[in-house]
Amino acid sequence: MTAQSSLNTQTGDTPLLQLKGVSKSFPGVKALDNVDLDVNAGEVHALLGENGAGKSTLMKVLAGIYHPDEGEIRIEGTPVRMQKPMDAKHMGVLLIHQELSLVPDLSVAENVFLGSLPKRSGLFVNNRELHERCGAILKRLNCRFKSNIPVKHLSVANQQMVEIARALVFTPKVVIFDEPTASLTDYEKVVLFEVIRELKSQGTGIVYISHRMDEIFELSDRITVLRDGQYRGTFATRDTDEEEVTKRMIGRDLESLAEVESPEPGERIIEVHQLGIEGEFRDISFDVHAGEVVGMYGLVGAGRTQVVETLFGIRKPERGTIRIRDELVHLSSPADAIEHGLALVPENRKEQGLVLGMNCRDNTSLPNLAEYTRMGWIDTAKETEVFERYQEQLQIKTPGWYQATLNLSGGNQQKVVIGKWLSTQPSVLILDEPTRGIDVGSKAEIHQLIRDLAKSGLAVIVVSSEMPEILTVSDRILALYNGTLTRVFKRAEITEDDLIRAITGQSADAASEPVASGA
Amino acid sequence: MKASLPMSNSSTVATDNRKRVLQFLGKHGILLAFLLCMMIFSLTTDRFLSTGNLLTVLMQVSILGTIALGVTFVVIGGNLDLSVGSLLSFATVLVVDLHDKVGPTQAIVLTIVFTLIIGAINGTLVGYLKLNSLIVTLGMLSAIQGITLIYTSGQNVDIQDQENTWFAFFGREAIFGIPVPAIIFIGLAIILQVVLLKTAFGRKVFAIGGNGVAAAFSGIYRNRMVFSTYLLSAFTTACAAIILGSRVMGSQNNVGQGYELQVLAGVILGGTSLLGGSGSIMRTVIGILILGFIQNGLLLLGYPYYAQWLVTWVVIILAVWLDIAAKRGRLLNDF
Amino acid sequence: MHAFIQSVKRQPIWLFIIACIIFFSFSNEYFFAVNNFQNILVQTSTIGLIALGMTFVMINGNIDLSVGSTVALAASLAVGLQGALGIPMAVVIGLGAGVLIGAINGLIVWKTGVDAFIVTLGAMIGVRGLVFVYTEEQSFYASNFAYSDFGMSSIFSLPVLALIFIALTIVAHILLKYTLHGRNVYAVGGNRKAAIEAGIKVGPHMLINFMLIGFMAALSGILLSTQMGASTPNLGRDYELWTITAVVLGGTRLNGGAGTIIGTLGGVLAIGILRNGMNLMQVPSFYVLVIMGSILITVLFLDKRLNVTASKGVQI
Amino acid sequence: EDRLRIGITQNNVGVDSYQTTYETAFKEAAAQRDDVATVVLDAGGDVARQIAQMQDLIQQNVDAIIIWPTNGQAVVPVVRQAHNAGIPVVVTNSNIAEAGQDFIASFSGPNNILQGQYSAEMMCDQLGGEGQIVQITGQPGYTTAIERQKGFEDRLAEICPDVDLMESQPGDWNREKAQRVMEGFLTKYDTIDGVYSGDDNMGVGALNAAKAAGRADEIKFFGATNFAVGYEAMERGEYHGSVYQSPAEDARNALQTAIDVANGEDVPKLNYFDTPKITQDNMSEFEKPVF
Ligand SMILES: Nc1ncnc2c1ncn2[C@@H]1O[C@H](COP(=O)(O)OP(=O)(O)OP(=O)(O)O)[C@@H](O)[C@H]1O
Ligand SMILES: Nc1ncnc2c1ncn2[C@@H]1O[C@H](COP(=O)(O)OP(=O)(O)OP(=O)(O)O)[C@@H](O)[C@H]1O
Ligand SMILES: O[C@@H]1[C@@H](O)[C@H](O)OC[C@H]1O
Ligand SMILES: [Mg+2]
Ligand SMILES: [Mg+2]
Repeated sequence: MTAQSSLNTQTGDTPLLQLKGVSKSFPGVKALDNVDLDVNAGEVHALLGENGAGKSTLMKVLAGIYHPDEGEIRIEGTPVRMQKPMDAKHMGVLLIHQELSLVPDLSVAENVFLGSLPKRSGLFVNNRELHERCGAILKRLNCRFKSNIPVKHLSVANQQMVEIARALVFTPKVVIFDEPTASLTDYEKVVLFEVIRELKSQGTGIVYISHRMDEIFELSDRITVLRDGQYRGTFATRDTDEEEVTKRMIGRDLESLAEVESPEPGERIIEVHQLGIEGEFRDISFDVHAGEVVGMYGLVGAGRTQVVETLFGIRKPERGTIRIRDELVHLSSPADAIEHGLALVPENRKEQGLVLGMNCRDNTSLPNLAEYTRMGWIDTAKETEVFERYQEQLQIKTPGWYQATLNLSGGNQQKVVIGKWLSTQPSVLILDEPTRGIDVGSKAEIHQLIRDLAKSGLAVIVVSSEMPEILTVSDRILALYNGTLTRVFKRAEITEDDLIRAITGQSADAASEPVASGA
Repeated sequence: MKASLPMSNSSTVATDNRKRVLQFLGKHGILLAFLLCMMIFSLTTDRFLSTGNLLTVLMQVSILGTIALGVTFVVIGGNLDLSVGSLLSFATVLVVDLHDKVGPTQAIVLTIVFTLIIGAINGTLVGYLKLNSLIVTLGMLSAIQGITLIYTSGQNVDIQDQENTWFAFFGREAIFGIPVPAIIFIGLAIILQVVLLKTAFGRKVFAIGGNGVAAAFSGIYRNRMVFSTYLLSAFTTACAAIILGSRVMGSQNNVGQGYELQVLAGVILGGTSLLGGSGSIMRTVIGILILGFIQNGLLLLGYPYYAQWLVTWVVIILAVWLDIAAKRGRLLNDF
Repeated sequence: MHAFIQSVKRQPIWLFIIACIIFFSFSNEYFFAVNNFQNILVQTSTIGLIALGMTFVMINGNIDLSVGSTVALAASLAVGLQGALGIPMAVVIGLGAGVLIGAINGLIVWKTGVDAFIVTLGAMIGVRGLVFVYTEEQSFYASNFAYSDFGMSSIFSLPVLALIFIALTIVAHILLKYTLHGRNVYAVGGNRKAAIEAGIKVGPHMLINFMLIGFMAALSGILLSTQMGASTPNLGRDYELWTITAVVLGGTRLNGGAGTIIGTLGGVLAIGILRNGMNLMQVPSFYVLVIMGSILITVLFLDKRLNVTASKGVQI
Repeated sequence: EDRLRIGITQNNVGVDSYQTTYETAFKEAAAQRDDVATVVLDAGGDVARQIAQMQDLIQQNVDAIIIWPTNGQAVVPVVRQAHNAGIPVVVTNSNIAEAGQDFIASFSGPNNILQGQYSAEMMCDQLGGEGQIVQITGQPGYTTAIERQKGFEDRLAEICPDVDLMESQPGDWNREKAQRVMEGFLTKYDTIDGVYSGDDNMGVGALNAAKAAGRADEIKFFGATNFAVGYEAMERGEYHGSVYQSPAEDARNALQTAIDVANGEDVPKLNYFDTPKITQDNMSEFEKPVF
């Protein structure tokens, strides 16, 4: 590999990497339709497209995980055929996954050097060299954890950094980042960008996939847009703007969110008083009224998920009370919570949101099967009808209700989860990171949807790590830091500075690495 | 590194056809295997296709098959039940022993109750305490065998007056020429297939097996569901025991030894995934029938009884392989 | 102290062993004796050797149910062929057969993608059939007592079988803990997809582990046959169950990715000591079955309690 | 104290009533003797476990060991080991292989070869010298099963060359298994005149199958080790011959032999106890078996 990479000082006219006319179909879906892409040495090439546009598929073709049905891949002008992931690696193409692909029980160093551990006398692992080299890489990435701890003890953000560290083990010709920042905090994002710029300066070609426009415009040299699996053009970043690429991407102008009106404070639906679980969070008190959106903002690890999971009966509170419509409730299970009109769109759609092997329709009816049951039998016609209603409302892209959710793109999966919970007709809707990994178009739709739902009388709680999102949708914002509620903002009184201070424990520089919670 | 050209259209078509063939085989392979198996045997031995023989086989597999129905639910729910063999011994000994002590009706009721209690222990350990089902039911396999032996102090049990008990109905009689065991087996199969496909209970079993966490987040009581699947497998095992007890009119303490693996073999053959979340009663029935016919056919052909083991080996792997290959769209893995 | 607590938490089996030793020592005069401990070692060596291989296979995220049948196959070949081919050649063929069965299992798992549980369940049934075909249901015995003398012999007053078991335990420990192959055992078991994408040759890697356990099962069968000077077609029934039990008691995760040889040693010793102690105390065999079953479940339960991984308060 | 300590490792208690009754009788007999203490173990049918139990008994240095072999060949070395450790070994119920005979003090039990021969004689007799028969054998690899089969087949060929043994399949000492095997035979063969089963437990299974097929009347059933169910079937005229073998006698015989051996007395190498033929004609001379 290293021998090959010395060749990469070819002339600028042959792109480092070239895809021509690549197509790839899955049963019922043409994920890629005659797509072109080229990446030059020393360039950051951004790939943009809605959920399900085919970005990940394209990258998987490039990394040898999928075989294209048609089309050609050239590396430095030579056509190549990638049979398996290793071939791609040998040819200098490295994919940093959208989904983490780490071995939880192995150490950081072992994960970074997975598949290429340094050897001693042919048979043994050279631990010393392993940790020395890994330590150096971690230092370059400004990571503060040690190389010998199991990755399962790291926060998700740090796990993402481990994934990224792999890019620095070799000097690959092309590195593909598939939504690397989805679970990074701002701090790590800055470090990541430095690394990308460094790779770039060494002549590495970078493919960068993200739904965050600001990042794309900050980082990239060129932008290629995909839409419904089709190539929609490549633009020099400095010659275009957000509006234009968005239009290319979603085929229309993005409507800006209707101005949020201050809500008529409706009935108080849910009231939480001094809620706490030792070691997780404490003294959480707030309420949500009908017609209101309450945002919960904080750094990853602040404990927001734990709070909403407690509201939903998943965790048992040790202290404090929950009242729904002024009635004291003890929620001992999600079923209880559903009974009381709550709904939770969970943080992790694949693990908590969907039975991936099940089709869209059956997933949708899961939380209130009783509704569809007549004398013990499930009324499938009604199920289909309900799913199709939400498919229409949420614009879920799928060939039909019978499609296994496994085969949907991340964004569409998320929509199925939202539809599933809306179908229970809740009075309190909780959404934990509702737009993680969702394209700008859909994101705007979801924001609009949240506002509309509130307007129609729902009490909505939104957990998010993205400030623009929280600012867009919330009427009030709860700032959490380290398991405590530090401040409650009314929409009118928010300033970004105050918000940041509140979520970092008063001072912005205290944004320290949250301590590992797992195991 | 091989340089390559864009794939030509014809090769794409070929791949497509191969995929379609594979998918067809994956979907209907088990039925084809079944028919093939029937064909081979009926061509090679003239006895095979006689009504008498077919009914005999149906009766012989009914015990194994009835257990397999319940176990299919357990497996779709994402767990295993290796204790059914011991449980079959337990229940058979119990029903036979109680028959003479308290009369057939009471014996049947008590047997079902006690068997369900053991099923409830399995269900509690796996469902509520969330212990690994393989190990739990392995431990239970041993413990139940011990309990059975303690109960009988190791003696065989027999029904004294075999000629004049209506208990003979379950294992020895026939309705319109069809043996009652077969009727029980097929009847239960139909009911349970409907339960699995058409009711909320069945849907929830698929959900907990497919993704237990997501099911729980959707308000399904995962613990309770797992618990119920073990109750169900205990129930079908009790039914099998009643057939067995009636058929033999007696029981040894180890009658059920080894049944757990044959049951599992049948369930797997039917294409139920051991990972949970998919499977079907209908296919389990076919899986069990294939096992029964292999055994019967080879015996008729005069092969030693252990020849069926070799055939079973090949058949299980081929069946599951086809199933997977169809989903993958390719015969072989490539890592 | 903290480290101690941590290691107890990770392997509660050693606490259990200590408790058993104390209990049996006080309740039976024959238990606490050098001779008896040697017996225990010899007795556990059979399951123990297979368990060493099983540890690799299970950390690897697979399982092997066919080991019991392999035990019988290797023993039958080694004893049955020695009249015609001589002891060394017969033993080599026995071991070779074990490796071959392992290779077949491994290849099928690798190439077809069928789950190891199913592949080896099939092999468990099929290889037993093979044994019956080969032996025609007969037991074989070694006419040459030299063969069984080996199984009963001692070096430096330590039984040879115990020594072989200890030596191989050490080798397995080093192999798993310090070598590249060992590290990849964890990687493949912890996240197979990640391992594939990192370029680890997962298929061949798993194949090697299946061959390893095939070898260990065959070796175990052959050593058992040297103890008996004979082989029987039913040899090794249920061994897969007790081996898996031992490995799991030793803290190896059933889904793969975690486990140690030291833990496995603890697991097999625990079972061996229990059986031996109950023999000495003459616990009636019916009760032994109940006790073994209950202990298995209890240890699993304790292990779960000690190593709570779920976060606090989760009640679903 | 100076009580004799005698250890026993049994084959598989609980697998059928014979073995269970044996154990009970053994314990009872031992309890009546205040000069002996016993260590009673059971191998659960597993050779390896039996070897371990032998080793544990040797370790406890008992005065004599009784072994009910799980397998006649595989226990020879460990018997030798006991012998070399100076502990006399008595084999009970089912003998061990030729190679081990030098290391045992005595075999106490039935003569299983002879039993097989008896059954062949009864079969030959009642079929009138010709017919087509099938055989259901005991657990494969188990000496009793092998010996009975051998005794039966050899003797049958000798005295009844016109009786055709069409097929043998094992029934594993298990009634349900035997019933299934018989169902297969019944489908396969239009004419079956006789069935020989390795014991009555299996024999009754065969009878069940024949009755269900409505063919019991044309078939003669022979077994060995007369179980209570076999005795009853014989009373009803459905079962035709067996070998009377008392587990209690088996157990007492073994214990007495072991005590004698431990006391240094001379005992015959083959200490058979009597196992007479039992048929419908002479059954009144026998008490109904308790197991
Ligand atoms: N294995 C598969 N089987 C069937 N369809 C698939 C499969 N993988 C992807 N698809 C479909 O292919 C299309 C492209 O999916 P892909 O994951 O490439 O989208 P994406 O652009 O990465 O979206 P996102 O931004 O949500 O990650 C989607 O319609 C998806 O449903
Ligand atoms: N490294 C990790 N590995 C596995 N699970 C983790 C890890 N870190 C956190 N979790 C779990 O993920 C969930 C979310 O925890 P997180 O640390 O993200 O806190 P949070 O404040 O709820 O998150 P967010 O701010 O993203 O909503 C919790 O259930 C937590 O136990
Ligand atoms: O029934 C069998 C009996 O005949 C034999 O003598 O001992 C073993 C028993 O299982
Ligand atoms: Mg994607
Ligand atoms: Mg969270």
